Amino acid sequence: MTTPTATTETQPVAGGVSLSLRDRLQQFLAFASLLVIFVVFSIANSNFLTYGNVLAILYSTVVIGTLALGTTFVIITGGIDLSIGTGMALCAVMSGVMIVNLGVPLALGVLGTILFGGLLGLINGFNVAILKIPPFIATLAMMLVAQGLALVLSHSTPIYFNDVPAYSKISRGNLIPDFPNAVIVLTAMAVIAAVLLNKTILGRYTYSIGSNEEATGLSGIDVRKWKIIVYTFAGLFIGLAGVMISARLGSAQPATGMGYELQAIAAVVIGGTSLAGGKGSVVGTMIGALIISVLNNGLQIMSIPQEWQNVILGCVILVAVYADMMRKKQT
Amino acid sequence: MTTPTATTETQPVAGGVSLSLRDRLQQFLAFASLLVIFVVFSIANSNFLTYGNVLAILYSTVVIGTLALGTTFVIITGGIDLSIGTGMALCAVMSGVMIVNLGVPLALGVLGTILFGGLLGLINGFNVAILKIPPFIATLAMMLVAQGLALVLSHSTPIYFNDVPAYSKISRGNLIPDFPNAVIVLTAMAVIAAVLLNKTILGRYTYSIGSNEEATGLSGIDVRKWKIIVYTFAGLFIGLAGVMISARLGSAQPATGMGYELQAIAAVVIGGTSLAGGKGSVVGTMIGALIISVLNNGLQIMSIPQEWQNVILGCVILVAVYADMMRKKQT
Amino acid sequence: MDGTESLLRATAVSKSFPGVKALSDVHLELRHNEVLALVGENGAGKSTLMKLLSGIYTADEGEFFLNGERFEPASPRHAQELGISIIHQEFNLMPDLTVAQNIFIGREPRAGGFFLSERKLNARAADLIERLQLPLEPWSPVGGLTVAKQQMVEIAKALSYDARVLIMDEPTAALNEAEVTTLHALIRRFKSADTGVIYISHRMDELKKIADRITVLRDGQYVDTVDTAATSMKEVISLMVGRALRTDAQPEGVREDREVLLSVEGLSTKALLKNVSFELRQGEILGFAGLMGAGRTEMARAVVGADKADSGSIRVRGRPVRIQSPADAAKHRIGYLSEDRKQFGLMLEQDVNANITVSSLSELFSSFGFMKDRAMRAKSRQYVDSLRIKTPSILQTAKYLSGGNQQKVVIAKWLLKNCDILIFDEPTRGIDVGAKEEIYRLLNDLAAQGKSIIMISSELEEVLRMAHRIVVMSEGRVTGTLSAAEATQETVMHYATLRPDENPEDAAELGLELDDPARTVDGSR
Amino acid sequence: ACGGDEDGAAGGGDQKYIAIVSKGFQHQFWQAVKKGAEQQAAKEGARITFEGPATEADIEAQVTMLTNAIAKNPDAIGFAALDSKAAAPLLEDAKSRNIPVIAFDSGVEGDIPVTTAATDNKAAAAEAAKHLSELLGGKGKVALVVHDQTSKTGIDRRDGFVEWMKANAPGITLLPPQYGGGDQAKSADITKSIIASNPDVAGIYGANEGSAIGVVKGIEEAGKKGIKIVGFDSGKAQIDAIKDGTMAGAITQNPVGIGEQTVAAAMKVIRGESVPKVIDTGFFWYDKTNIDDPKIAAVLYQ
Ligand SMILES: Nc1ncnc2c1ncn2[C@@H]1O[C@H](COP(=O)(O)OP(=O)(O)OP(=O)(O)O)[C@@H](O)[C@H]1O
Ligand SMILES: Nc1ncnc2c1ncn2[C@@H]1O[C@H](COP(=O)(O)OP(=O)(O)OP(=O)(O)O)[C@@H](O)[C@H]1O
Ligand SMILES: O[C@@H]1[C@@H](O)[C@H](O)OC[C@H]1O
Ligand SMILES: [Mg+2]
Ligand SMILES: [Mg+2]
Repeated sequence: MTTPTATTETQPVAGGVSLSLRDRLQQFLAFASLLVIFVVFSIANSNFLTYGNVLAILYSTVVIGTLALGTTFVIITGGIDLSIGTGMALCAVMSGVMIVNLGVPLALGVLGTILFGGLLGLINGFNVAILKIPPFIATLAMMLVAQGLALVLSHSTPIYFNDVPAYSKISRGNLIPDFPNAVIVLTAMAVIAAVLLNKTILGRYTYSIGSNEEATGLSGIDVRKWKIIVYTFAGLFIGLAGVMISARLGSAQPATGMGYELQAIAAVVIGGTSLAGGKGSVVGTMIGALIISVLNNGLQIMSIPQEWQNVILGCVILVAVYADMMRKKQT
Repeated sequence: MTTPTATTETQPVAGGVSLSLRDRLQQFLAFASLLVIFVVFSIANSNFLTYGNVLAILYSTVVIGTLALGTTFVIITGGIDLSIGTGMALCAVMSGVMIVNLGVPLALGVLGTILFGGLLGLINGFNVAILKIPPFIATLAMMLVAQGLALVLSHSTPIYFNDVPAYSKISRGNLIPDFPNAVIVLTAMAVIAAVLLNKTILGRYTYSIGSNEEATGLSGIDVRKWKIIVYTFAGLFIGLAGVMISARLGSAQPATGMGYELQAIAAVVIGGTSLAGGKGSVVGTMIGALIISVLNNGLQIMSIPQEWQNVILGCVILVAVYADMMRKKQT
Repeated sequence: MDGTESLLRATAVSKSFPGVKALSDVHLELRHNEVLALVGENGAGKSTLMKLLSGIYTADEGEFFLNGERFEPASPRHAQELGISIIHQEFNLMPDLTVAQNIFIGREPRAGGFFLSERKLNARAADLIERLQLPLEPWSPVGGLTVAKQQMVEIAKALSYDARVLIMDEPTAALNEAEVTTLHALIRRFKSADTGVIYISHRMDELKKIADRITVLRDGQYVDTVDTAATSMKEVISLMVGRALRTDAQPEGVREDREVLLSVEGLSTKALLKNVSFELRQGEILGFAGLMGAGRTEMARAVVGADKADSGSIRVRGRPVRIQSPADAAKHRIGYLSEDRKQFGLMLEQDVNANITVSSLSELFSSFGFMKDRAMRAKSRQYVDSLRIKTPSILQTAKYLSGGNQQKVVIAKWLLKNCDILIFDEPTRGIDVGAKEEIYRLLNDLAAQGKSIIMISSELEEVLRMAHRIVVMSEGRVTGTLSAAEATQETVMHYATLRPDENPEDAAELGLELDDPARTVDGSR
Repeated sequence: ACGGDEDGAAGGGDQKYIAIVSKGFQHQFWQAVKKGAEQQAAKEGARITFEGPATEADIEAQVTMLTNAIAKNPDAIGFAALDSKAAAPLLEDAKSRNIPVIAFDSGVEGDIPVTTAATDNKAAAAEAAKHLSELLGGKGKVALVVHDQTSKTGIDRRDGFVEWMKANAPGITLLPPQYGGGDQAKSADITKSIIASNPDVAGIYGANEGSAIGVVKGIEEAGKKGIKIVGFDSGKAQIDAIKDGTMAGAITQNPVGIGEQTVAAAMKVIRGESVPKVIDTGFFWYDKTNIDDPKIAAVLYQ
């Protein structure tokens, strides 16, 4: 607790080559826990390492992964977003209302849904940044409100996209043969999120606020504005997740969503992002999300009795995170 | 954001009398949001303010309240405990296994269950304090493990306490006529927790660690030891909650519990305890828990359509917390 | 504007906090091309005045003029736009960002629109650092830097703005003589016909060197402004504290014949320390001197188990002990006061009482686990009085105390705890001259009672006047141990600047050349 | 949309009020029950409220809802118990206040409920097993995706299915049941894992609406052909899957009927008329061939 460990970056950078080598090793090792889990399953069961199953794992990561990406930003600012699960359900319903009930053209409806997610995020951001309500409370309130509104707007019935077959294609279609679009979308989102986090001022201020909010404000940065932007941005991902899940299911399910927030936050935290803020990465989040879905899939493939699956899941997550911490300490 | 607002303690202490008056006012006002909600419901519906219904509200607060009390300590240290919900279910199952399956005498079984809860907490504490796993992950893992073990130990079926009628009395009996024991238990626990938090070194170190863990450690305090104690202590409350819920239901339900952690943490945070650690109170937690159960009860009593109940719940929580913050700023 | 108008003027400024009148009717005038020092005891209101100028607080009363024009700083950003740049007494850095990212926060060079150019950012930072001759690397995360280096980041950041008025609130509290000299040079280069500097410091020795005029505050009130050249420091001090102070004190009770209490042998850490050995005797004040980064803090942290030592042994009263955490150290009655009060010393959100008593809780104030509230408060009040901690009550939240008073709270914590060995790392950082004397007196008293004290200080004068013996460190090694009689500015600086790793002659002087290669091999991870 | 429609008339004083506490609220099945209850209430001029916990594991929440329902002094209570023993003291309380209790969906132990309008889930699941076995010619690997392992419906539908297979279809190998919480996406993922680890799986049974649709989605996503699916409940997606042949058939209960019968029975009791002790609301096997049969169409919900 009191041992400050020097990070690699404190080393004077000897030169371009050695840095990038070091960096690459570091990046590679970040996958270590995931790789180990993957290899163990591959050896343990021959059905695990097949093209189809790997795709199934990726496909099952899409919704949680999308939510986790947006939440990564929120958590790096030192905040939290509990509204992502039911918010996603509400966005799915909005998508249904627009596209199915109101007949809005597909592209517009999808865009509208994503923006609607942004609106939810904006409200969260307003409550957190302007009204100064603790993020946990502000987004808990939104969680409840979204859950209720999803039922109200849908009259508590799923909205089916049967008459809009193109809608399902957003998730299940294959722009690349034999490769579901949903996985492409998640990959693209991860790249966009990584670029935004590492290469833009949005990302810089995200880290800065999480690192020391007061100092960031004293440095002349409009913390309130940027917090609102971060929550709104996370909201766009909620909207997209709403599209992805309803496209997958072919329907907007108003009652779904609760519990997704915990999984998404878990993915972010397993990926090394600190709930205290200031630290985190998109790669980490994707690894965290994959660890969860690989474990879920692998344990099922191995036909482990379901009551034991959670026990093992819990233990493996513990060990994986511990191993990752040890590894980071060493390098 | 940069204007530090003075707390009451910044007032020079004029003298015993004026301080205690101020203090009392302060304490009283802490109930303001709760009181307003209560009064509104009392006016809105005549079934609300009856002895029976007020008891029902208190009774429905027992389990969440018990969990929230222990969690208050954990959160004040800057930690979090996600394992309280499923941990409670596991404890309930343990109680069933001991008392029903193994025929352990009632008192011993109850004690054993509470201690078993302490054991779960001890493991959490070990993982957090010694292995330095972030509390979110450590307790998430425990949440999963407990969920699985509850199913394993109970063979996925509820364990009924029918043959031990005294067991139900723990919750439903009336040591005081017309007043359920469960409410007495919760009150007693709240008093114990308040005394521990405010009058003992355990409480003081709890605040210290949450305020500045490194400084506390450098002050010569064995932070690891105290953290383990705090998590273990919270675990005892998990065990007690396991007893209370299974006594209420007359059975140990292995699949219940998930989601309780969120409600308990919400109660703590609504009560003004900061997730960043260092701040919080038992009174606040009890008020937070009561706000939630009064709202749930009132909305149901008023026959608000269920889809709207959550919407209103979310909004009222937001307003209540905001109002509370404004009030604190003023004084 | 006409040339006779002052650069910055504040008139009749008042500011109150609940229970505290921090400033009342204060004046201040900063002229062009001058360094105006602002001095006063801890809690006199210096930082508060600066926070008013930089838009963090709003004044209750009073007016501000910049080049004759009235202005009301509404926010830090607004003040910055007006050309007022400030280095706060407490750091305002983002520990997870790098040096370059911290310096240019809010003004990041873009690679187009929304996108950052990290390369340009680092290049600009490197330029700035080079221009300022600071020992920093643009890409180091700030969280891993020592306090002194963090201070330099603050300085670089403040200087990177095109400021007209540069406010420095105790910039040298964490710096060593050498760095102080560098900073002074920077300031001299900065001030011009368009600019001026307000400089807050408790180090009287440097005022002579850098300040043109000195404004004195006492208890939130304006006392006087004097010309540095025409005034002696003794006079300034008596304006500040309202009485004259002795400044020619010498170490007290120096004796060679005492029993050894603590002996450290061959202490090494992965990060820095190499074979550090020394002995601390009963009733002794052992000074530790060295330049920034010499390893004194590292030594202290390793001794108390806050950091892991790779090798080395520690003996207390001749018996070997294993110390793996500060809690272990406390069991052996060793206490450590950290140089970084905000991060490692204080619980900012807790009250003064809780901070003072935290270390001694279990041994002095507990019966069956219950706290003895009354006794705690009585003790806290006693220390608040004896250290003259300026606070409206012992129930005041620590973060609302002035910097120096916070430091006193940390000191009180360790004075209250009954330790045999106290390691004080920069104990008088940010403490006013008057209160320093008080603390020196307390330390001498403790030593006289038989307590042993290690005093790490970057103020050489302080070490020279207090220490019975002085251990000098450089580059993680002990380069010399001097008795009070041998110790002078020159001898200490000689050992402090030995660089055995770069300089074979220095290595030879320390008799190191033989085992050096081996050491670098195993010391290089 | 809710029972509040008649709120305006509530002032009338003699309008009867029935508080219904169900096992769930948000899911289709329960919405259909609610619809039936509302229809019947409208017919009889009664006022109802309909509430249920968020998940079928929230037993304590249901008990609290029942407490609150009693506090409102209704003329009758409709109750679908998640765990009937847990509610026993409250039912005693209702009895002592002379509030009649009508059990629905699943039975409540003891003699407090004046009547029970429910489905025999074990028999219904056995029916599903029988059909699947026929479809597979009595042999092959069969998997089960069940909504949960602790609720009474979950257990009955699993056990009813498993027991029938064990007793009557020796050629069928059962894989260990998997539980997806009734969540479509999760059940789909589980289905895909089952297919990956057992490429030769011949039939899959989904034990409620969410599970059944999840199985359909999972098989579609895996691009696997020829697996026979039987399901439970209805809902648009399931009906579509049956119509286009993805799903062989399913068991449906009569949720709207359950709602209607519950309210009808309550009104009878309030009026002092007698009711039978058990109202079997029945279940039906439906597939492509009889889906448009009016008798079936009437019990399906979209
Ligand atoms: N936010 C605040 N709330 C309450 N009191 C405050 C606050 N800020 C400062 N004070 C009080 O105002 C007085 C002046 O404080 P200030 O920080 O200006 O002193 P200072 O002269 O800078 O002292 P130092 O030399 O110790 O840094 C102190 O008594 C301090 O406790
Ligand atoms: N918390 C820390 N994290 C990372 N590196 C550190 C830390 N503390 C010290 N160091 C490193 O150790 C070196 C020695 O610092 P240390 O503080 O021990 O020196 P010092 O002699 O006490 O000087 P000063 O305190 O004046 O800076 C520094 O150069 C720094 O790089
Ligand atoms: O009892 C309910 C059942 O009848 C329905 O089919 O799905 C949910 C259930 O638990
Ligand atoms: Mg100051
Ligand atoms: Mg130091």
